[in-house]
Amino acid sequence: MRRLLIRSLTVAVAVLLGVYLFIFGRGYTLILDNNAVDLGGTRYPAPAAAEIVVDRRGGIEIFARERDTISLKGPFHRVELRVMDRGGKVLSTVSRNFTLTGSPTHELLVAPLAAGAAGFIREFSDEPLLSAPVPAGSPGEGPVPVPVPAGSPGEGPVPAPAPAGAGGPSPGGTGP
Amino acid sequence: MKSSPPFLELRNISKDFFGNRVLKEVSFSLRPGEILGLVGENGAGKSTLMKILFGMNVIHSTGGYGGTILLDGAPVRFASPFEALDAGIGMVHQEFSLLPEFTAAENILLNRESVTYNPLVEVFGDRLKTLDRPAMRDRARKALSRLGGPSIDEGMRVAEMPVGHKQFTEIARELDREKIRLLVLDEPTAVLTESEAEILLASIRKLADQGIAVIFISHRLKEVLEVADRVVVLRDGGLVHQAEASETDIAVLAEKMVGREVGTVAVRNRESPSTGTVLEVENLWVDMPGETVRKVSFSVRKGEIFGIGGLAGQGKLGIPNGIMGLFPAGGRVLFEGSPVPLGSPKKALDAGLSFVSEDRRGVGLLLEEPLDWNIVFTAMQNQNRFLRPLLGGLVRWRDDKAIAAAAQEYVRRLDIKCTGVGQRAQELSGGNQQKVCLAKAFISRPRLLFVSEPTRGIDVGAKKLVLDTLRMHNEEYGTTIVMVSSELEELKSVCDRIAIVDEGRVAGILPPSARAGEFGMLMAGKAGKDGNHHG
Amino acid sequence: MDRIREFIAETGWPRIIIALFLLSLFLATPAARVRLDSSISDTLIRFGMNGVLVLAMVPMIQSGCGLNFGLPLGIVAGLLGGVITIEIGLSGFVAFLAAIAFATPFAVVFGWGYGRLLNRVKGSEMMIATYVGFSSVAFMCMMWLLLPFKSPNMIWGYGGTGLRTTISVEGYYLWVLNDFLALRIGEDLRVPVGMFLFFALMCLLVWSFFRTKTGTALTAVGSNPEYARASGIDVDRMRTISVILSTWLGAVGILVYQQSFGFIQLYMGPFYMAFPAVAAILIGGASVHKADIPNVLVGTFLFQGILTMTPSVMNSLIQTDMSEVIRIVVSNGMILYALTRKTRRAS
Amino acid sequence: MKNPRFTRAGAAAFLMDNAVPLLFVLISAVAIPFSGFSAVYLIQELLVRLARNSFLVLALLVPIMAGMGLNFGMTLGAMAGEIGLLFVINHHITGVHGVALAMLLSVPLSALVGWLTGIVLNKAKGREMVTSFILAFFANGIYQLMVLYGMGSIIPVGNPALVLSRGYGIRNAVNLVEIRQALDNLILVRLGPFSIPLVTVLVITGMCLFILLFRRTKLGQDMRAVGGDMAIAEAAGIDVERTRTLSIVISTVLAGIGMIVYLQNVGTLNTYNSHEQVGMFSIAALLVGGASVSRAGIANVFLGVCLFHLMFIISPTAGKNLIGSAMLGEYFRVFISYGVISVALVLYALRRQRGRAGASPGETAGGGES
Repeated sequence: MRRLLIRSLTVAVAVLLGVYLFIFGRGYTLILDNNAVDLGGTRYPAPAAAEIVVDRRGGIEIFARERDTISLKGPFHRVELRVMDRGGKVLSTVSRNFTLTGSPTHELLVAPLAAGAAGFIREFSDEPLLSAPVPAGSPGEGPVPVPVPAGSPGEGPVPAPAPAGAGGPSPGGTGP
Repeated sequence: MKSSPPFLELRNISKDFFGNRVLKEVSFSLRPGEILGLVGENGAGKSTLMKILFGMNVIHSTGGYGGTILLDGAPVRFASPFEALDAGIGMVHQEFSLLPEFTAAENILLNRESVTYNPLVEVFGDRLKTLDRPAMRDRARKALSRLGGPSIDEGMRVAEMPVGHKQFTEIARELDREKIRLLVLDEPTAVLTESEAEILLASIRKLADQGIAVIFISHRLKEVLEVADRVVVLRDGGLVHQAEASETDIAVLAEKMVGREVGTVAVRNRESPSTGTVLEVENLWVDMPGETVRKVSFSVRKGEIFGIGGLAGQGKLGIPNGIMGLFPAGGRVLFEGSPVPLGSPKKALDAGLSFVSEDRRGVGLLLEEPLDWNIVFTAMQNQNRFLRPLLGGLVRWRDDKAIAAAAQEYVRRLDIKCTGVGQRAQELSGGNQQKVCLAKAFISRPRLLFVSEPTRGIDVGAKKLVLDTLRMHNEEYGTTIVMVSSELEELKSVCDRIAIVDEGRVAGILPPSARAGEFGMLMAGKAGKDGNHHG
Repeated sequence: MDRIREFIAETGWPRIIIALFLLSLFLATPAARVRLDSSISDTLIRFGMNGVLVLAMVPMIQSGCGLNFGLPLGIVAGLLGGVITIEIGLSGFVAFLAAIAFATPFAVVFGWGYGRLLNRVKGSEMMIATYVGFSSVAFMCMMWLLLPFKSPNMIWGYGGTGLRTTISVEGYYLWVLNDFLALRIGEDLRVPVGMFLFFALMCLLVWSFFRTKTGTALTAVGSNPEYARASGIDVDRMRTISVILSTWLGAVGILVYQQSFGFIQLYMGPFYMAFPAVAAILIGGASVHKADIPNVLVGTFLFQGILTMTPSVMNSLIQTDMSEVIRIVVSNGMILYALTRKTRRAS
Repeated sequence: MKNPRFTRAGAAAFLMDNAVPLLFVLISAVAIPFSGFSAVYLIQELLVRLARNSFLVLALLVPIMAGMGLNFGMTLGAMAGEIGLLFVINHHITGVHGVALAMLLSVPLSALVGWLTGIVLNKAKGREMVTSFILAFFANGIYQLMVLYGMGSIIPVGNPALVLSRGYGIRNAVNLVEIRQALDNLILVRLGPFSIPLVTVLVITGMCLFILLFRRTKLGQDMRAVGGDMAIAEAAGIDVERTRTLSIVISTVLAGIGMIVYLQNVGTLNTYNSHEQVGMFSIAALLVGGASVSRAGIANVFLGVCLFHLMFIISPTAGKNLIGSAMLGEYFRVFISYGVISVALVLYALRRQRGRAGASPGETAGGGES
């Protein structure tokens, strides 16, 4: 009985750990957008320049009509926005907490944030602008994998040609 | 303690395998600390009795047994050997069941290791408990010292041990159980030297003094009388003799062990042919596992049927297997005056010898091939018969017609029951398979034929047919036959002379008319006789 | 009902399923708008070109050496025969025969050594055979680079050393068997009669070998080595003979394959070639220790049939080319089934 | 019992038992000067390889203990690990969280396939190796069916970076940039010219400790007994089949985790052949370390990984500098990988044969005189 309890507890802990990792390990791309936006009928103008600090990690300077991206991990974050003029003089500072869930890509709208309005975070779904954060140099995609018999462990091309049967005039069926 | 009442009682134990009665109303009892010598030929029912006592699966799967076993007055019926073990009954088998790579301690405590708790157990179960090696060594040491005997290092790997130590380790394994009250020892001295055997017997006495009852199974009657308090003799599944060891002697036991009531056995009675020696065997040794031949010499006369008997495991089967080149062998074998090279079946066959193996299914037959193949194969391969030339003799093909015809001939002569010569050998009954083996030997027209256990595992009617066939072949064609069998009556009914093999040597050669007691004495182990009766 | 059950028990579920699958593929050709005649034609050609390779399984299985996973060794011998022929520059039917002739000594020597090795590792033949095959292919990879071949049709053009990975046999022995007496029925149905004749000849050769004294002894060795030994047979010698024969058939098999395929594939080409052949004979009803010519014919037809039909039919039915995966699952599943089946001769 | 030629016989036995590692040391000693690599480079490379591969090789030890030989079925565990990684990549779980989650997910999956493998292998006693070898191929087919056809069509895949352009099926090569070396770089210790991935090293050390402790458990002892003689173990009341299955389950689970350790270091997942290569190279490495099919220890693992990968690093350049062909070096190492497994298998089979032959006849005859 005790053992059953401990076992169930272990499974529960494993599941909870999984959930924790799933939520707090999740990576998000946050697009910092310093454009004027209409939000709930109000138009927020873009500040001339701003410095954004997310989770106390280095500041990013962003001018009006500019965009930038940063990578974040987990759902809970804090943003500090220093609104500046063209000369770089800090006019005001805003700090806000925000939460990320759902889509892996979100937008942080600088204009409403500078104005202290809510709703400065929204899911990003503008396909044409940024299709997906494709990692640089995503390797090619052959439609059908060619089973390669042997090669170096995990790096370098395999010296050998693919086994017979891949694309020959009359494949002999020679794979395993 | 020996005056205390019996704790184990076997009442009217009976057992039959498929209508074949192997145990008939056997009853005896055992007191704590008593040593019971259990004596009997192969097939007398000793091992079946022990299997019943241990609740082995073979017994249950063949319809259980009759009678009752009472333990402390209450009837018990063990469903598995593990229940018997739990009840305090332990058994040491003839073959070692030790893991060579394990130490003595690890073997003694196999699957009963001392363990200590660790937290992983809560998640992964008891098997994740840590072994408590010091405690294991202690327990092993205690079990070994309980037995007395040589001092065995419990940390030594079994592979490095001399054979005697292995036997002690094996027994100590049973002694580790706290509850052990009965120990069954099956031929425990078979692998030991004489001095080692002495020590073991002393240890057994020591165990008995601690209140552990022992059933001591051995064919060495002298040892049995030396160590046992009481002796029980089984013959043909029945208890034929029970006596205090002090009130009986070897001769009586030997007589009881092999003796048959007069009149049941038709002894062969004819003038032994004396036309000179055809086979001479000198100092033969054969390394056949379980049937080691140590040093055997005998000679066979032309035209006779020479019998070789003895208990299982004593080496009688090794003799034909060694001469026919199936197992490593040495010594000198002369056939018709010229030496037969050992170690090559081909050369033995070419010399005119032939062999019907005791291992019918393993060596004797091509189970998955048709009958006719089985019969002619040896002759075809060694005598180039049943072949027909093709392409002007460039290739020789099997002559399927001639093969079928020859096989048909033997099917008729030996009365082999089959659907046709194309039938697969595995589909035949045991008796008919044996006849196929005989046909295979006959067809190559041997001048000397070894027949090993020709009636093993076949029913009574077929037995007679097989023996008649052998006798007929001997008389009609003058083929010399050497017949090896565990069944003494069978040998007596067919042979002109019978050699008894014991512990890898010929203990003596007797005429078939000799008294049962004389045969018994020859089988009764080294100590049972005064000297070799070389023939 | 009992007879059906008996039939199923005798044939084995996997083979029935595979046969039904193939049948349904043929039946589905109209629905898939695949031409039946060209499908049959393809199946026949592939049946012919792979048949001898599958036949190479028979001697070793029959002598108890198990499934010949070491087939690549024979193939390597065949490849040597092929490249030597091209190096010399023979062409036509003569070239094909010459290739076999050149391959033979290699096959015999390789087979002899391989047989000797297998005799010393009885009981673990299959695993070791697999790795002997792999190692020999890997070793030959180095040899193809180092051997002093000169023919410009075979070596890397631009200053490279060694032989190319694929060498065309066009102008040497391309289609010498396929075109011999080839039968044209209608537009797309071609029957490579010459190749079938050659395959039949090989089958006949093996069949008659098993009728000789030696062949009989070999079968007995596979059926029960102890029986054979007690009958005066030199078991190891018989096993070695069977391995040599299997290796030689492997060499001939790859040459038949090449003359139809059109290319010699060197380097890692032969690496996995044993597996389809093993799978084919098992599908044909052979077990790990019993095989005969009908097993070869049925198995090759069923297996090659599936390999031919799945890409075309399945592709047009579900717009997905799953042939590769089906091939892997079917062939390895079949081998797995054979390995895990309880053998009667439990040792 | 004293052998007068004990020392010479002992030396010969030592040479025989360690022939493979000694041969590798020799090859490397000859080839290193020709490769032209500096010692610092080679050592750093070896450190990387050790961190990358050791865990996988360790996964092979448990079935060897249980007498089941080289577990070619570890490929199945590697596939489970890959599926864990695909899940993590699909959901953008990054960094060490991602690595941990992939491991966590791989465990039930590999336990399941390991259990199935155990059942299959129990049906093929005596030929576990060839069966697990074929099983790995078979499982690869099932894996392809699932990953190449099932994912993106039946199993939803949200991350477009994973999916082939045709709309379903996972790409041949998946970039693991989001978790790349997350474990290695968690704490990177610099030691002179070398950098050491401390966390990975700790994970591997923990694994070694586990193996050592496991050997001392009841289950470990049972596995040794089953590996020694199944019949004796059965007679002693050990559940042989269950014990064998458990050994495969443990091996498969470890292989799954090991695959993740491996891939987070490599940084790219070759969806359809990473696992196959990994099985082959792990087994070869273990054997190069002097292990046999029936006996292997932790020392064999590390020695093997070092020697085998040393040869892998140097052979192409050495081949190029020696004969002018890098290809030759590449083929040489492929040949060596297969060759070493062949040799180990042959040696094992020979030993098994000798064991079966039993006592020599001379001994028996001598025994007869006593």
